[in-house]
Amino acid sequence: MKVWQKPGFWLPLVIVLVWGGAVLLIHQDTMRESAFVLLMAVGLASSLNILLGYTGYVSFGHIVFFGLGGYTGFYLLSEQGWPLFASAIGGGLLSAFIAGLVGLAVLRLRGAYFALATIGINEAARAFVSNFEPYGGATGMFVNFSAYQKYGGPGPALWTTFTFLWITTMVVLVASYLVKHSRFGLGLLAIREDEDAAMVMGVKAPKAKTITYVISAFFPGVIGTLYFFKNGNIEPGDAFQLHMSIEMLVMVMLGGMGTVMGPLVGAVGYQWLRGYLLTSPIFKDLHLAVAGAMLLVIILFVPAGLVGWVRNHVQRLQKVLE
Amino acid sequence: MALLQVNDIASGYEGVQILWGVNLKLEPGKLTTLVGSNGVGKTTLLKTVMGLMAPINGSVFFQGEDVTNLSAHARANAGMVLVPEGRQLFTEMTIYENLEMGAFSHRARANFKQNLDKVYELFPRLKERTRQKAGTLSGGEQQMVAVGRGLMAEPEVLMLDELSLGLSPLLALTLFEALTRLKKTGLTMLLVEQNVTMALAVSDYAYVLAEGKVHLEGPARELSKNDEVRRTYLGI
Amino acid sequence: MLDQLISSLTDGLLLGFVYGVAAMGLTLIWGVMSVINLAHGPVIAMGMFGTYLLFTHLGVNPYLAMVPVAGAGLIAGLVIYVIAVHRVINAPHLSSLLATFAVNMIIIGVGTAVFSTSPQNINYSLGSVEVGFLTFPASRLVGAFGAILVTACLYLFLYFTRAGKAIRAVANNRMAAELMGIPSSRVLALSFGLGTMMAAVAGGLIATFFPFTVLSGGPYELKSFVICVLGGLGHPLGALVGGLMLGGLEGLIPTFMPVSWVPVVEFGLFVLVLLVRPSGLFGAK
Amino acid sequence: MKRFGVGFVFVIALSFIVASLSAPPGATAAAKTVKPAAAAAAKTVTIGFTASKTGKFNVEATRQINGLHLWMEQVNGAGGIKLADGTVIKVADKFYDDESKKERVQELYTKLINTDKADFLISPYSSGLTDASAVIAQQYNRIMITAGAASDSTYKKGYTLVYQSYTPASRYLTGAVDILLKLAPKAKKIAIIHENDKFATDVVKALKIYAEKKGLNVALFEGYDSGTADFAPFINKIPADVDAIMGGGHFADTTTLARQLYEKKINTKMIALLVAPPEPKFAELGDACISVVGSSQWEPLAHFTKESAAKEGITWFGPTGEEFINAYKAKYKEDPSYHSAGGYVAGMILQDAIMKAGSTDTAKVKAALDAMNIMTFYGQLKFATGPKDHGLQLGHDMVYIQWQKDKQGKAMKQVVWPLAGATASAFVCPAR
Repeated sequence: MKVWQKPGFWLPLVIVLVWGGAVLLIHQDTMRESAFVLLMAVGLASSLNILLGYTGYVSFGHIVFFGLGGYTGFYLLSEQGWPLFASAIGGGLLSAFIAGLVGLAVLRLRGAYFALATIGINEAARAFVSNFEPYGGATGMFVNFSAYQKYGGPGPALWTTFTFLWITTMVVLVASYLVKHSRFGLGLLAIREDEDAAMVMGVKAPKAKTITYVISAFFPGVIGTLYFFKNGNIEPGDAFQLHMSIEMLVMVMLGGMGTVMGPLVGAVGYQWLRGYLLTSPIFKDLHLAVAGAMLLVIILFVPAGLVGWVRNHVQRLQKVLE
Repeated sequence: MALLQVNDIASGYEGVQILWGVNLKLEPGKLTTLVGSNGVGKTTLLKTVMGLMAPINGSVFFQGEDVTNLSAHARANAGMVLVPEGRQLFTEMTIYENLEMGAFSHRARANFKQNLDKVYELFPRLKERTRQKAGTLSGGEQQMVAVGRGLMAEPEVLMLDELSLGLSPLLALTLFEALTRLKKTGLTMLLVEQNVTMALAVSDYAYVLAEGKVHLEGPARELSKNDEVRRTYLGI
Repeated sequence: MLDQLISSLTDGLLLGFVYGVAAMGLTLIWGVMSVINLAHGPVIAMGMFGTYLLFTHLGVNPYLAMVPVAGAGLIAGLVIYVIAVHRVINAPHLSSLLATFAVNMIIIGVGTAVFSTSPQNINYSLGSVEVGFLTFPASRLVGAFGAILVTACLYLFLYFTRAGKAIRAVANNRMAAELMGIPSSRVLALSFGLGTMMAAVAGGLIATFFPFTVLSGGPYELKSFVICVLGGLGHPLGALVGGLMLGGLEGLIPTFMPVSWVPVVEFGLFVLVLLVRPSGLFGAK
Repeated sequence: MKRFGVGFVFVIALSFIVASLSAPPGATAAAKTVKPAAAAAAKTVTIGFTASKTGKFNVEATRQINGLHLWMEQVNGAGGIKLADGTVIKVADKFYDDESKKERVQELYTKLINTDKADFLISPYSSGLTDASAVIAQQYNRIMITAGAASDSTYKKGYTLVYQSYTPASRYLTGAVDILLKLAPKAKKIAIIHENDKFATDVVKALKIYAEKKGLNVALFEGYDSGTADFAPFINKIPADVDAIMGGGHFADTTTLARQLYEKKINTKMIALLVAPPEPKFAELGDACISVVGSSQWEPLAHFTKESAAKEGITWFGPTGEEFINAYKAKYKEDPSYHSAGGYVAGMILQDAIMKAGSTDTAKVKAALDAMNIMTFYGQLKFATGPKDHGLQLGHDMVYIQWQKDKQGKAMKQVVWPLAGATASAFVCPAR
């Protein structure tokens, strides 16, 4: 069967296609804003999953690529006057480049040591950017409002950004599926199960891990540029939030790591829950605590995540949910 | 009545069953040997008996009581003591502290002083270096600490997994001598050994494990004359 | 220049002792059960608020308040272990990391609901100490002494009590400990409790000289990571040394470059040490 | 199989669409203000904003909201704003807690505009949060009056609908240099320690230029992160013979800085800090607050009267200073600070513009704001209208206070600059 004939391939894709298309058709600002937040979460969680789910390496500071890419894209856009599309790709490429540089070194570390190193990299990057004058130092950068005129005023500019994000998210999902179902992906799974054994069997682990790291770093860079363009400004504190990084992990876990569908379900589920708790009169003050309790229950009792659980329990859906 | 009785134990790791119904009895005061080729499940059996692994099926009775559902440390407190394969010392702690940890259970603590003297008498070399870190000792000394630590627990039954593995013949001999001295004190022991000749020489009774089951059993002297055993394990 | 260097270094080192205590809790837990406790920061904040509440509402001297705060920290640790950690103790690292992070969210969430995220302050001054050209608040000196005291107590406990030795035995070889009749689960719970107790005490000490919010534990948690790696993960005394190193760096760096470069150097060094010597600068195993 | 799959997709996609409809901004929970038909004689306009009910801006933001609420109460109590065509406008508000964090501000303002149908916006407290919200206001074509947002940079981004009620940051501490030179004409060296955020950075950049122009040497110029609790590394870098220490940021961090300067027994002729000193709560520092100078947007003791307005030929609008203070004290049982006045004035600006425009239409109100030049108890209000700095406050000026001891030895603040409005003369920092 060709790739596009497999339900596991097109299911997540069509969902996002229909969803984003509907938002574009209905053309309503509030809905776009919410969909933007959700799609961004899906894109970030899915790109993290490419590393976490397929190689088992826990990157706690993955948000560093969102921050560095976002900063670079924003710089190209606001200081160098590049168009949005090119800036976003530029941001993504920088993230990928950095990942390639640090990847070879950092990916030698296993388990918790790797997790700690990624936290360190994120904090170091944040502190560095705060001191980096071309990127505006501690107070960051902004786009002059007139920049939106290029895209037909602020309204259309926001819609353009949304459309771009929508497409990016679909590309992430395709990449996620292709990595998982290639020979390359098989090697990654072997690394996840037992890295030493995989090396013995001939998997070139350092190279494979680094390539995966590069792929999973590219998309956050693109998404970062789009997000900060929408926001109109960028500051170190917003770009390198460790908390957001961990939220990405939670989304992947919630949906089921190592699946294509999992991060999609997890990201939407988590954001929806967070939104619900934030606005619910009962849980408003306790939203963080309630979310934490739910996360704990998932970790302790459903470690495979929602999609993983369904896959394990409903035979018929195994082919559909990848 | 047997001191330790293993009934129909089936056990294994995730997805791989190794033991398929093993029966075993240890008579009080006797030294019993378990013989079998590599990977047949000797260590798995000891781990299951000690409660480090949960059996798929079967039960373990100690002093007439069912201990199948007790944790390993509870079995140790009851007097079942295993000197594990690879010694498993507390490498960051001194020899003295290792022995002290051996006497962690309540019943062992009462006779700490006497037992310590006994161990030092059995292995005088340990007494000379009580403050040395266990991780810095030679292999033979480490094995002495391991056996000594097991004795500090005041065992009712002492199980020894691969006592002589990796030791020089001379050191192995020293340890086997220690075993015969312990046997004289009336201690019940279960020995798992790859040096079958030596093991059968000191044992009262022996079991041969093959394909996850007890293949042969009998008094050690008889088994050492058995043709199959001689061919397979004694290399004669 | 020299005056500045010395006074800056003094401040940094005094603070380093307290950093060390915070990191010691983290490193103890890691050493015994290979779990990185991401609820460490919120527990530090709980220590701050515990001291604050006892001082502000009951008028307890903040240093005396540390005794009940330590007790509460121990109990909190036991509870966290039993509920969140025990089930994932043998699972892959991701599970224990996320489980403790879930606890982090719960504590921060409840803390925010109760205290809001507004800054608080313990209004208790011991005045300033002047030695030659050096001037520093007395509370920092007391904090450093407190830190040394806590470290000494931990060492006496680990090396001279039965329970302490059991902790070291479990940390060293959990299976062997179990075989010797040591109830390893209970020892793990106790270690976790001690680790959070150290965090709570560190929080209490910090609260006597800095203002704080519910979220204030976060930076100290990050610093604790750095310290643990400098001193060698799993070595409590290494944590104190690492703490002093970090404090010293924080005193040293500003003498030569803008203060805002401190975190760049700190975390850069952290990643570098992880890569070159994951066992820590002094973690000669 | 295939058909089943197709249905499955649509069910899931549909549920996501529903999710994006109801997610983060939970539309269902929001109270809606229904706009009555245009022809009605009475109309309610909704003023939307976020408030830092928690977090580090809690102290300042609470005062600001108190001021705004007092204004609303007075307007509605007086029967609303009466327009020329007879329409009566009542004001209602809708606000959320932004937790002093920028990440939520944009989401909440989008929600205020689209879901809660806010007609006009007031900024959150602080330049950082305002900067984030201003983009949204401009993107959705809403007028925003900023309060507690002094940073100049916000008004240099090409916005046309954002109006500043505070004196811009660039004029915040320049007066302190004048005070210093008056107190100690031989002063040579100053040290600047500031929060690394938009507002404080804008303040100290202008301060540095001004100080150097006046012949002073800026011996130390360092920024600290917003959450900083330990200022020792900065204080240790202050040269021993410095004549003045200036800077700070917002209330929480600046208060800590002042305390640690005292604990470290730093000797200097003058300490001038941002935001915190004018707050009455600053007195809780005890001895550490004595002699600290602060710049204030407004002080109860400062006088702007109808007479002074007439003298300068500017129209007077709103209550007198006394009326405001009394009303505020009666409602909140505390003295108003300049943050309170700022919140109140933001409302007044909107009120005056709506009255002059005779409408609530965005374009008409904008025109009225562009043309505004009034005098109030808070001082003069006039906005820049050029393309480079539209909305920047031009009319208003700072006053400077210093904490001094009264006869009973109690700490109290006195206006010390400008000299014309001074209630006491400034003194040099005593030796510590």
